[in-house]
Amino acid sequence: MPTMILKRLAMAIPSLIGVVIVTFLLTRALPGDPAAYFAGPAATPQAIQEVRVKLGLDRPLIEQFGSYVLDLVHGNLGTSLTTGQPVAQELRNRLPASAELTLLGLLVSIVIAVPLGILAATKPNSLLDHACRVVSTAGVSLPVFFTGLILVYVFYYLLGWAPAPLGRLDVFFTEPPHVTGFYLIDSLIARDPETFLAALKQLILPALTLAIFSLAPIARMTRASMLAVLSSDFVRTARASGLSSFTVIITYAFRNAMLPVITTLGMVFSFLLGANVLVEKVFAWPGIGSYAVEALLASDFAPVQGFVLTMAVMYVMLNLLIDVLYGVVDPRVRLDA
Amino acid sequence: MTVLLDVEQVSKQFPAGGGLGPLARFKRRLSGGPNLLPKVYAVDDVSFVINKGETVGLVGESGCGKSSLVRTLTRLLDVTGGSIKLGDRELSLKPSRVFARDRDRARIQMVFQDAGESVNPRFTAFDAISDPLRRLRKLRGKTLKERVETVASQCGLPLQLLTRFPHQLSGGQRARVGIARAIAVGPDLLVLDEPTAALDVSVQVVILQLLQQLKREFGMSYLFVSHDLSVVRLLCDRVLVMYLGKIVESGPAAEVFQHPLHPYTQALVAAVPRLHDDGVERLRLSGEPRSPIDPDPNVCRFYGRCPRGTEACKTTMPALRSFGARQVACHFAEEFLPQVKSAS
Amino acid sequence: MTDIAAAPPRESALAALYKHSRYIIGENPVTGFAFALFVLIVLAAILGPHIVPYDPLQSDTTQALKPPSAHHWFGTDQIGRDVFSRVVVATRLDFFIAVASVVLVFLMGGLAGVAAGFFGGWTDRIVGRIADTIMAFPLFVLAMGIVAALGNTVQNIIIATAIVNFPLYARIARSEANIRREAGFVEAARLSGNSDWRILAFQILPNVFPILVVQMSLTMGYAILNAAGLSFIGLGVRPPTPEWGIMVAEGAAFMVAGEWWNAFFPGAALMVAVFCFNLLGDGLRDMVDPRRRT
Amino acid sequence: MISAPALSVEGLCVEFRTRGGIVRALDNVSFSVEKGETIALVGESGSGKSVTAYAVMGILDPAGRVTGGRAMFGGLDLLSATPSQIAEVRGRDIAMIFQNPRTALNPIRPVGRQIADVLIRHGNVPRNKAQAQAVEMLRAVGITDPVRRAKAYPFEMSGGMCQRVMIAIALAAKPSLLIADEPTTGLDVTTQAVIMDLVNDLAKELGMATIFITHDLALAGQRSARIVVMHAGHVVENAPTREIFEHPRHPYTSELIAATPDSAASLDELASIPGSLPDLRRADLPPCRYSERCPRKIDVCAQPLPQSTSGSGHIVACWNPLPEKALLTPTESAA
Repeated sequence: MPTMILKRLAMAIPSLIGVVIVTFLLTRALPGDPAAYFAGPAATPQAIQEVRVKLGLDRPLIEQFGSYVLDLVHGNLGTSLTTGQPVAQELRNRLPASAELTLLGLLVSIVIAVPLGILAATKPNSLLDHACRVVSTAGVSLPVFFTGLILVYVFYYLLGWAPAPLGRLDVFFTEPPHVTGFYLIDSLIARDPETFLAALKQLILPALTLAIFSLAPIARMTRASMLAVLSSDFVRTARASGLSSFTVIITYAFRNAMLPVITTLGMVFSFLLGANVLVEKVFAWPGIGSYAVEALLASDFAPVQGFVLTMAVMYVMLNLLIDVLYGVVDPRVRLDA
Repeated sequence: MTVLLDVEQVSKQFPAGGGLGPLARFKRRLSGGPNLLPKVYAVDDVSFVINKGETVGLVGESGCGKSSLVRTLTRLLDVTGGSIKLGDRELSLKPSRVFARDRDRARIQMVFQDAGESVNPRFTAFDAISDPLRRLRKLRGKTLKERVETVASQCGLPLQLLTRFPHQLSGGQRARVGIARAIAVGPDLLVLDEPTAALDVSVQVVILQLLQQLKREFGMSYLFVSHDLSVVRLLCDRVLVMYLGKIVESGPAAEVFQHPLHPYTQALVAAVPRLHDDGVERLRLSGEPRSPIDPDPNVCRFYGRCPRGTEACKTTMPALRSFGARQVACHFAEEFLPQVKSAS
Repeated sequence: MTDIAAAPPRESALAALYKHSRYIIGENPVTGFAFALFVLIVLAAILGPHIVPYDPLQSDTTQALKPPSAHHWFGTDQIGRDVFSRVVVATRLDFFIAVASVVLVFLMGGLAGVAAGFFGGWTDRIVGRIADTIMAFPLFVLAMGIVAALGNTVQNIIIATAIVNFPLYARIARSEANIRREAGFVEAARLSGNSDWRILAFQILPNVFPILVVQMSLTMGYAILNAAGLSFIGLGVRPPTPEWGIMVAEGAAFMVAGEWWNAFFPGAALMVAVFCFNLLGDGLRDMVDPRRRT
Repeated sequence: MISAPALSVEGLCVEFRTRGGIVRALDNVSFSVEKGETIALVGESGSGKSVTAYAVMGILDPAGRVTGGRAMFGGLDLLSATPSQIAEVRGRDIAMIFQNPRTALNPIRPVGRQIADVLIRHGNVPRNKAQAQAVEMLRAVGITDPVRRAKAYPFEMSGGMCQRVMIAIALAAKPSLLIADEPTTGLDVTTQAVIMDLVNDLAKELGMATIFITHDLALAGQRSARIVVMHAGHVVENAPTREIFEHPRHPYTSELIAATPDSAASLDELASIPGSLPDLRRADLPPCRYSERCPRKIDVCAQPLPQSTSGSGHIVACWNPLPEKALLTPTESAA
């Protein structure tokens, strides 16, 4: 098992190198001149040139890349021109907000999608089966930000059940003492049910938006792979051996059907991390997504670089986790490595 | 009997286990091990001859290297070593990648086992049969259409089926398309890779009789690959028996099946279910075949499963020795010889 | 199981496809409905600007933020422009973005994947390395980065969508080509004197193409969502050009205050279009390969 | 002492709804197997031999429906039994082994555990002892080093070994009836011989009735006491093995014997059966589905098929069968 993890890690390194290079090139090509922006609107060309030298933007690209990598190694992601704060610090503060939202959204969608997929596959052409198909096709077609807006309009504006889409916590509540940065967990640790409930109410709509968006691919893949496995030879043998239907469907069929579902999770994560940016804008969520969008609009390349890098590293680590999970479930992968 | 195909010490090796990654190879070199990658010896020093107009059977179980040998003979794969001479032309010189354009390409053709899978699903029967004629004989238009129709009817394929796709044809009809395509360009040698294995008994008979009739009509030579001994007995003049990449026995088909000399052939012949079972105690093979990866060159490949395995078999690889028209690779072949002399 | 030996009556290739597709549409009304919707969208894209009641760009502050009425079926936006006209006219731009990105990604990812799958060796390793690097980024984040770097013109949105989908197409095309590389009919083609390139072009591609077509229709849906998402965060199409994403973005602020129609109708149009492409994709998949029914 | 047969199938009819119409796969199929007896269901592809087994075991593909007949197993009619009744019988009293052993086993579960699952479910073996007993089962089917092999996965084993595991799974609960659906078709002929010996020995040891389904007439003849020949969903002939080879009475059976390569000295002697399997979706299927290809067809063949049984239990469904003890056609007598 450990050799497999080492091997997967070794394979992740080239991707990470690729990520660093691409983020560097991308942000260097940002339109607009950061030096001019930093020097202020009334600055003389001479002052702008001074700032450019200070920022080291005049040196050849390779040298800039060298110093960029050096900073990276020291965990220094540069400072944001708009907020003046070190990017690494801001990302660390805001990451829990995005992570809590994304993970809750994913949890909700898995809890709904996987059983739906299994039931739809075990009862073909039943009402449930058609429901699963409609939900998965509709879910994929719903633009994330549009779903968010509709949910806000209906549950906040019309029914008033949900709180105003203005950030992570209602104005009346104070942030729970920082342990993990996840309000739900921190408030539980602090045994503060009111804050927990308040944070949960704020989380429901954005998490639901993300869940609806990621529900579709998971349900669709679970149903498809369950259908394929249920018609396979070894399930027929299991049925012919008179094993209980639970054993046949869950222990035999679902465990095999889980493999393609786990690989789909990689793709779903990628969608989720992307959709996160949009949902944060709709719900004014103080996560790293909205942080990056503001920086992008101001052509402030340091935060954008930091954001894209963090997202990519997180995504590569998640893929690594998925590969390891795959190895746990499927001995063929574990024994080949 | 003039020799059509002369196969001389042909061997074919594949990297084992999909080949080691660069990292593993580097580690191997660090630890002083040989830089050689582990190899599967699919075909190991095989020599035989096919005469003009002869039908030679190639028999062996899965994993014995039959299809690798056949793919090197038909130049779909390159040989690792040895020579393949067609008439006076040495075929192994030109790499298989470019052999498709070679002027002798048409002289060796092949009929595949699963005719359904060996015809492009988007090709009609007409496209499948005309493709070699277009490429190798440069036929176009009317002459092409006529040639395709004559070959189709020679193979017993009704002309109205020519516009059908493979999934719209029955097993037997697809087999006929595969045969028509192979003989369209008039090859000297036709290699048949288990052409009737996927067919029902009733259809198999028809296809086998068609093959025999085509051979008589066009004077082709056949290399008939099969794991079904009773079919080989009916169709072939001579038979080669392969085991783990080597030829262990060869000779006239009737004689080899009547009085097999090599223990493996004996087990093979004994294992074939007979209609009128004479109830004689059957020889059973135990254990699993040896690994084809980097096999020890001086140990007999059959050692370990052979009922007669002795010290000699473990030290020296038995060479393929000739006894009249028969050949066998076993130290103890003589034991069965007197019986063969008195019987024939 | 029983495989029916007698072959059905003689049919030409086209008749078979027509009968097969009529059967699929017949048996699966949803695909029929999606196909009708698709035709409607194409018509809106072509005829849009000529049949629209109002000029989508002409503003009239006196009529600002009117709810849907007889005059303005979809109401008016914050500077009095007719929402219905803008939604219909926007179809052309969004449809163009979808089709262009899909064609581009097919040419880049699809062909590169087929070559990699068929030839293996170096081509396979290069294409694989490129795909891995792109796959290291979450899709939307990379699209954001590319459009921000190259500037948010329509052309860049298309390029970004194509690059982001490159790994998906390369992977599918590579695996479909790879399993066919050793297929019997490829060996037969070699025996018949076809060079590798001819086999790739005339034998492998025609078999892989339908599978990619299914993926292309699903990606059209994704491309529109992606473009709309970029517009929503201000990186997509610049106002005032009518495009569903930007219209929803502009209408979002008013939605919370109760003027829902401004953002609702472009959003709904967006959903219907993507819904139609996805259903069509499923229908095509049934036609192409009934076994892979999802 | 005429003891009740292990299984008696009477008038079994099965239909499949397909895109091209209703396929009447089985039409009035009847046969029975005595305790401890081994019979063979022989037929070409499309003859319905596997469909018969799947219908009896209740694992027909969803598009299939049993539209008539009974399958009496002990006192229970399997075709009309309740799911819970069938659940008790399947895998405990009736077991089945299949073709392509490697795909017929769970790829991500150690083989020992798969045997243990059946032992726990049917053999009322406590969970902690199941693994040990599974190892014993592996030893009983002739797998060397069973303790290590029990932890192995199907992809690490050869086709022959996977088939032994499947036999171990089937016999875990000591069933009284074993159905073997083309168990050795994909295997090498040497492995096939060893596996068939194993199945015969275990059947004798457990006094188990066995239904052996195959397309290979010679293999059927060598391994079973009685042969049931099927064609296009009909049982055309059912007789003891020696009887059926020496005096085949149904034209299809005699043609099938004459077409088997082993029966002829040269290729020209092999008989070829004209025509092909009729399309089972046709509404106008003649009562005798072989009549369109049958050289012995006479007018009365248009009438519904008779079921005549001669002395030594030789059943044939044909209006114009070959005479009982008549001189055989030249080819048979020479073999």
